[in-house]
Amino acid sequence: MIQYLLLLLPLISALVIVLSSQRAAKWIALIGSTASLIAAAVFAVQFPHWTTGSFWPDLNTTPILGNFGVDLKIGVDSVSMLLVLLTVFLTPLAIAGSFSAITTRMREYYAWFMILEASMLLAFMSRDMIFFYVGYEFTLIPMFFLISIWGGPMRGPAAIKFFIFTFLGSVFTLASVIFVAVRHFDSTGIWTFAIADLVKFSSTQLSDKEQFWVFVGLMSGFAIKTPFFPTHAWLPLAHDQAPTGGSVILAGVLLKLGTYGVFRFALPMAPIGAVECTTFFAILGIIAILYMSLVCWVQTDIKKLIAYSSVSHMGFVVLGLFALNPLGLQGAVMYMVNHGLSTGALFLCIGMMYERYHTKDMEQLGGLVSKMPVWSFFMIIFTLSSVGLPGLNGFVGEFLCLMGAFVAEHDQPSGYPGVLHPWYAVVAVIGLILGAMYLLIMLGKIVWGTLREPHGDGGNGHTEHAASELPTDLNFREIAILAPIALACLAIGLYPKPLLNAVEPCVKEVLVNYPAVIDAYNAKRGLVNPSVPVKHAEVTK
Amino acid sequence: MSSFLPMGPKIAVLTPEIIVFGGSVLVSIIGLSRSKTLRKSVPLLAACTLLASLVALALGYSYEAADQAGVLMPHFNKIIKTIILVVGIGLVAISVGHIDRRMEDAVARGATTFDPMRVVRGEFYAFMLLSICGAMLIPGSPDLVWLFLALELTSLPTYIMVAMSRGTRRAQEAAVKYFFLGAMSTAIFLYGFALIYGSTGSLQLSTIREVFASQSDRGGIDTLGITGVILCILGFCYKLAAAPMHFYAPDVYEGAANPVTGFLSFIPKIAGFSALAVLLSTVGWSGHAGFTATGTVISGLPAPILATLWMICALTMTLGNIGALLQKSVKRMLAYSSISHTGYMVLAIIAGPGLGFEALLFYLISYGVTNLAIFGALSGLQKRGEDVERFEELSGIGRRYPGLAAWLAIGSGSLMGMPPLLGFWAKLMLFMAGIQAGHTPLVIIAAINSAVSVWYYLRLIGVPTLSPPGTSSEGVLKGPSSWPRFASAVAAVAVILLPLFASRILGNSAEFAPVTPASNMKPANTTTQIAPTAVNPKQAMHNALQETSREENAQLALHCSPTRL
Amino acid sequence: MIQMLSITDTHSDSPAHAVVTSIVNAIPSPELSWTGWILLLPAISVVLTGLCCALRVKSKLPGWITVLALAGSFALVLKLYFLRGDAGAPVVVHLWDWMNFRWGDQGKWYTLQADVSVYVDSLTLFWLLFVTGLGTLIAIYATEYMESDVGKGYARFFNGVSIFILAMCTLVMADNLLLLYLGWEGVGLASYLLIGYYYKKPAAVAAGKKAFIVNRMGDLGLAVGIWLIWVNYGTIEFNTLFQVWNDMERGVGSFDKSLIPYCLMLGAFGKSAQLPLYVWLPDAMEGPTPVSALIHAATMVTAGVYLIARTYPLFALHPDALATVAWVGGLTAIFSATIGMAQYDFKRVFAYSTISQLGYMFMGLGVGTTFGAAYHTLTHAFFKALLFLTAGAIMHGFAGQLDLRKLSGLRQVPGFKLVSWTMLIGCLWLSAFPYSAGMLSKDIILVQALSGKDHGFVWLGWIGLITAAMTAYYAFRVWFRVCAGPVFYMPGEEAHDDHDAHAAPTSHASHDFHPHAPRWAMNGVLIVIMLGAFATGIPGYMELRGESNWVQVMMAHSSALAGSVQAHVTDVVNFGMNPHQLVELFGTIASLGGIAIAMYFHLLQRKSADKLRAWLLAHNSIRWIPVAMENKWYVDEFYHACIRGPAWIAGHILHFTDKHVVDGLMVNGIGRIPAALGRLFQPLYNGVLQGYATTMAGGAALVVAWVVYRWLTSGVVA
Amino acid sequence: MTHLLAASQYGASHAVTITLAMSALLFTIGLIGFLVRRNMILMFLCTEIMFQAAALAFIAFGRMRMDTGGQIFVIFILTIAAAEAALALGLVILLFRRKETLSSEAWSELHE
Repeated sequence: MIQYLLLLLPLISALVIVLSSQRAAKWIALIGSTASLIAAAVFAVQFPHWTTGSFWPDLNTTPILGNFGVDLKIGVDSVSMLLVLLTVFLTPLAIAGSFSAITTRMREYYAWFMILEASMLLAFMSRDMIFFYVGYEFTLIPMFFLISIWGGPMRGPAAIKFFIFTFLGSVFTLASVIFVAVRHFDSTGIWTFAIADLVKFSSTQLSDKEQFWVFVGLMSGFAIKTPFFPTHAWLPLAHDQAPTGGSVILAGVLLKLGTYGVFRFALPMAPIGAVECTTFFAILGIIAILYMSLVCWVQTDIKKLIAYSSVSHMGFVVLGLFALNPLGLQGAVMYMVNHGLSTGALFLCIGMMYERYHTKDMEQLGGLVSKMPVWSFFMIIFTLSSVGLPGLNGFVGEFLCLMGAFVAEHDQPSGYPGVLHPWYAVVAVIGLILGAMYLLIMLGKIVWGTLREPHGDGGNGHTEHAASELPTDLNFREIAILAPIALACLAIGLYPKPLLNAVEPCVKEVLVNYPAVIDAYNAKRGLVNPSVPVKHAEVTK
Repeated sequence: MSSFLPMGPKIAVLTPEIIVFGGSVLVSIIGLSRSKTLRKSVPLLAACTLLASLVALALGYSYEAADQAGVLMPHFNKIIKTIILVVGIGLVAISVGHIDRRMEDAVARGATTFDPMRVVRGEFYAFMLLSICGAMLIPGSPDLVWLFLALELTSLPTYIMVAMSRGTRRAQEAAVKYFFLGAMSTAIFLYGFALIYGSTGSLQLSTIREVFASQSDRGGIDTLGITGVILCILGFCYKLAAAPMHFYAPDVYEGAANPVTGFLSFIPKIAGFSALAVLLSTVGWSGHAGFTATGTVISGLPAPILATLWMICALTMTLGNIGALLQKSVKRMLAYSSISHTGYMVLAIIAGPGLGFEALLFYLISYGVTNLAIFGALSGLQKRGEDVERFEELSGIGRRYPGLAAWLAIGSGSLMGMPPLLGFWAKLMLFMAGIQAGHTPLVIIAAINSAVSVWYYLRLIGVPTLSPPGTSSEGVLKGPSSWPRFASAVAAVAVILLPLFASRILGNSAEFAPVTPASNMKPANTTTQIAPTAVNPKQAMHNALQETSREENAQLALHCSPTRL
Repeated sequence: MIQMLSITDTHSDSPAHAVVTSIVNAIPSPELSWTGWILLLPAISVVLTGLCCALRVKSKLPGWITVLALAGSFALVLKLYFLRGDAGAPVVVHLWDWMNFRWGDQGKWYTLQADVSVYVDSLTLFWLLFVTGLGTLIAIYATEYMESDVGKGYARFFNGVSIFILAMCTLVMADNLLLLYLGWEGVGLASYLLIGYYYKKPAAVAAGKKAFIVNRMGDLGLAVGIWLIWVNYGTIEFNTLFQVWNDMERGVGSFDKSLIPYCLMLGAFGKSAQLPLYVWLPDAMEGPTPVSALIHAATMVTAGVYLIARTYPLFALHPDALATVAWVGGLTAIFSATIGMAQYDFKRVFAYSTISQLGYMFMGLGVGTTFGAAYHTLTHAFFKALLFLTAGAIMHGFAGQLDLRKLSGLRQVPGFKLVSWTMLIGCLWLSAFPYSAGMLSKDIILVQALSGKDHGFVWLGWIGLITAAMTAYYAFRVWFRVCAGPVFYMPGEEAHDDHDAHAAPTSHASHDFHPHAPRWAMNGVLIVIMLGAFATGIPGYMELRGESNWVQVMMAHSSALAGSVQAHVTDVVNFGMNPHQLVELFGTIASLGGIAIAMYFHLLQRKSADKLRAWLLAHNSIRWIPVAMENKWYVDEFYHACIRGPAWIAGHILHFTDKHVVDGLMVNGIGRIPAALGRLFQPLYNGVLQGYATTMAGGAALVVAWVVYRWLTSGVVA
Repeated sequence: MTHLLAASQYGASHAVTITLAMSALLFTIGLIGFLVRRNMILMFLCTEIMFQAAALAFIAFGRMRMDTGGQIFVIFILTIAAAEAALALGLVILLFRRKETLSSEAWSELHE
């Protein structure tokens, strides 16, 4: 029952917030989200399948469109569990990070935040495609309001672009899911939207062409959500304009919905389609890494810089996913979690800075370490994590993603052939330099150097206002927000083993059809895997 | 073949309509009363009439009687009537206080004195009930005459309602356009009826179907019949507000008062869809050269009709959506949105009985309820006794009336298909039906369209809640009656909660297949009652299809599929 | 003569196979798990100094915490050394699992095994000894050096030092390449933080950034190398790697396995500041001087040498790769020596000398004497640390003055006698003064080079000898200028007192300026290191006398041995002499000659140096030489123009593209299509009844026409 | 005129064919009249013509099929036409009162 409790707690808190007073709202939200965190922790402790890749619990269903197999099935495997934990971990922190930033319409803000949490949890915990979609899609609504009520000066266009863009992609995802379900019904006579059934059916029964289009359809939603290279246009604007809490959740969790979708649906459902598109998407990933790094370089707005860097980092995830081997996929999942932590934390840091100076312009700000050493400390830690410094969490995912891509060749003796070429990784690895470049330049401008602050009376009197409310350096609440993330970063960086072990069986599950499919595909291209007898390749073709 | 259907079952089947008709007479008489209390009770009476009719329908509707009365699709018939009645109650509720609002406002300003004889409440509700009665009659029509009369009964009162809904020139202009173009469309489908009659030699729909079936056996329905059906479809498009007959809709919806617009965007539409379903059930969705998608034979409508509907579907969705993008008037925007939703529903019609009809009904429920939420909220507002129409008049009203803004937002969310609201499930089923029928391209067009529609629905969400209050929204106040707002709230809650009961609303999809009246097929006493069974009938049908060979399959489709399985 | 366990030369058929047998399998030794404390102590120090930082401790506590921790580590290293001796078998101590997972049951290739485990063999121990030892000494030195920052950056400084020692120990103790990579980037981080210690100086911030980024470029090579190794050998653990490294029956992947050493050497060149990635090291002198001594002279920059020594078996398979290493080393040596001769900032002179000396080490590795390279690393560590520490003492005393033209005759300034004389020792060692440790270690390399037969190694030997002369010149240019001659000094800008930067700028006139003489901690450390520098000569003498020495033995019992070639020192090379004689003669000439020239120009006739410069500048045909040398051959500018510039421009172009093409044209453009279509149809809704009727009828007609068309073309009759 | 050809397939007499042609002609006249006339009364009469064209077709087909259904339908058509006429005249009078014109073009306030 704990899983339902986990879903209901945020909703209940949202309801309580709506009925409560403006002043109590934030505390209720904090309590509610902390309660979710505790519930999730209990859930995680109870969860028996950390190393087996199975789903749990398996039995509870609440039919909604029973005739059509749409059931509210809640269950997690270890990857979902990790993302659930990421969500419940970041939400209270994002809420606490909004305490001083949000001063208007507080009830609405925190109510939407809790609804957002519930929606994300539903997406991660649902074992039914339609309910995944419900959660996946509904996140738009709270986020729309978060951006368009509490966002920056361009909030309106930002929110609308974010909404329409993501909506446009996901209708195709939905259409693909329905297509698979319909085909499942046609051939078995049973309506179901259960992920496991559809994945099994789709990966084995659909024709090559159908798989291709199913894959394209699924990816069109996930690619926009992630976002992949040419479909990222909504992201810088949305991140930039969103309030701090919104940015944190947007970067920390919502982007992962896209990659989670690829991992959980697109790859397992349509292996043949995926293999056909692998090169394309891997190139997109590489372009994202390099292109966005260069774009980051010339940003002057620090929040935009981090936003663009998200796209660049998601490029690594994409590359890892399309390496189609355990290394890459492990890396991708690790990267999802780690990017959520480090980028979320960076947005929190920037928010704290913004509350003090009311600018995000790196030309106006600089040398903050002399005024805010604690803040700078956290900023440096999270930046280094983003840079991918070994020993911090970012490295684990990044290295594995790239390594996965490097070893994704047709003749690998690892049992998992790929369709890429080492050059992909070698080109992408330049992203490590560029990443270090723009992030360190950012640090050099904003943290190090001589102190530069915006001119005292910046017109709107915000500065004095802020000065009276907030101390120069971080206060206890803010440290308490950032410290857990920093600890998590360090812990994952130094001891990623449990996470790797937990992800590994799921990765194998996702890849179960791939070696044969890839061998067949490569054989078609004239590349034979020496570890597989030729016969095998022919049979699978 | 001449068939004299027994009157008994017919009347039994028609009890709900008779109640509504009686109610309309009663309402029009009471509306003339000099007693203010009695006059004020007219909407309540109208609602009670509809409620009584609903009770009669729920308790008294028997599939057996419907069969004997020549109803082609008894289950479909029942559900359509239920939807009409339930939404009808809501439509009555949102129009409470609206018709006389102008005068009351004038009285309050001291511009005039109250004159009971100028009150139009009675007729208005009588017309409303009449139109509802007409719409209820359509899905059960056994023959073309009935269909024609029922369609006219649905339309004629609406022309008057538009004209009397507001005292403005715009309303009268709307009425004129609506009426004249309506007359033209009536002529078109009437001519279509004539051609069908010419092709089949019968007005009985069941006979027509048999003749068409035997024509198909001989190589195809003849040109006369096909042309007739296409003309009918085009004529019905007017009722649906489907392209290319949708041009009147924005003007008429804009000209009519808010509750009437709500009425217009639902009752004629459901009437049109019922008529279309009834008409198309004569040509049938099975046994024609259909689509072969992925190796499975999926039969569909005859190719020309399919082509017509395909075009109508694609055009309607697209024209509706792109039109709505540019609007400054909420009502005009909703008119275009209503057009685009028609397009989606045509997709369900194309998909045919079974899943398609289930999707159609679900969509109609969803659309009706959502419409109530939106038009209820709009009707609950006024600006100096006038309707609230433009977006800027709504801007920032969420600060003052958070409830109304919320109902509007929920309604918009449902219309755009945002999960987990009702509209999403409707669209989900629609897409399922479309894909299952092999119309993936149409589904993709629909998907793109629903993404495009987000833009203008977001405005309806955003303007009341996010925009700052402007000068135009200053004078916007709550309307005199709280019933529209109450109806809107109930509808909005239903939009959220109905999905939880979705599987219980519709029953089994297989029941939507058109039924050949028992009197024609077999002795009445052997007709079995449809009852929900443990086994999924769809699955049973599927299994049956799997086991039979291709030829048997075709035969089965020809002769058996119209019957219930 | 030299005792090697397995002596092979490059002519034998498969040197690799012959050598592989000599690398003893490491034994898992859980009983040695206390070696983990070598890592743990600096880690504790990191945490404690971090806490001091957070609590704003206003005493020297963090300094002493660090010293204690490092001394503890050093003690443990010594214990380990005495426990296993010079020639003990390698051991592996597993500490905890790190990036470690498997997806199949077949072992290699089906796992990625990268644990936090310690691989201890002689090579590791060798490095550990001087890393922790010098680390401790320099930390003691720094407790005094940094005292003006107590309560401000003091804790931060020692935090950085602790991070560095932790990372460096991780690097040399790693049992797999990935952990090595962790240490590798960790020392880069420490370097970044410490170079940027004076964060208010833009130059320091920029230098830190540059160091990190240029190192990253090298790291890419290391990363790709790791992947290639995994692809080809299925493992990245040294122990298993050494067992399978001769598994040559299949090459996997598109990239040839011969690329492995090139990738690794790229990493090494980055970290050890070799061509073309040396540019960060001179700038790194912006950091506090103890940092320069510890990180940028003695230890971190030798990580590249360590990496190649550690993966020497892989290099030994590819003689061309080794030759590349040798040539890059030799060219770097002479190239940076030319720059070093023309710098006025004596810390930078030492920086270029570091690059140059590192070049010798790589030359040693390349020509096949890992012993020579390792031994030179050791001697260099001491004498260069000594030089930097004396430079630091001078900076400390003269408010950050570094310009050798503004200091003179310090050996007569009270309190700076010891500094001057220890600096002299350092300079002598650096100049390879006959029979100094510096000469002994350098000669081993040069002898090996001169006796080489392939790849033009003989030329390399001559380049080394020329470089030695230049080295002697610039080393003594500094000493004669700064320590000898008449007493004269001008204070600097007080570089490390940055926290009062916005107080009145310190413009001490020279007359009221009182040099700040080093006290016991600094002097004591200088003496100890000087003694150490003397002691590092011992193995060299033993070598000279043909005895087995401990450096030699330690190298021989580690991976660095593999493929290492024995010099045929008796062959006649040039001038009828064998390499030994050649090096002895010309090395002595070079060293003494260099010193003599320096003495002439910078002690006896200081004006003539300026005259010479003026003369050179006056002639257009040759003026480019001093200009280019003083401007470091414009390499930074070249990189700026050819790499950073284009990338920066590309960034702007792409940003523009992103804003206006991807977002503006594609996304917004597509977004405008529906509305534009809507506008297209708008005239149809003109509000006129007839218009609507016509459109409807026409539309109906069109639909019917389309149906008829479909009907006719499809051939399907209903 | 495909339906005329179709009708001849059923062996319809010349009289029926001519009636059908008449009906089609009437419908076309009605439609064209509806589209080109601006006077609302005339426009309404044109719709009546279209209705009657349909009625004529019903009668012709009834004759062809020897079925009385067509004639029955015509009665209903006439009834509905009468009802529509009542409605139309009411509306037209309403509008005329407002603007003193019968032109449909006077009523184009509602448009995009």
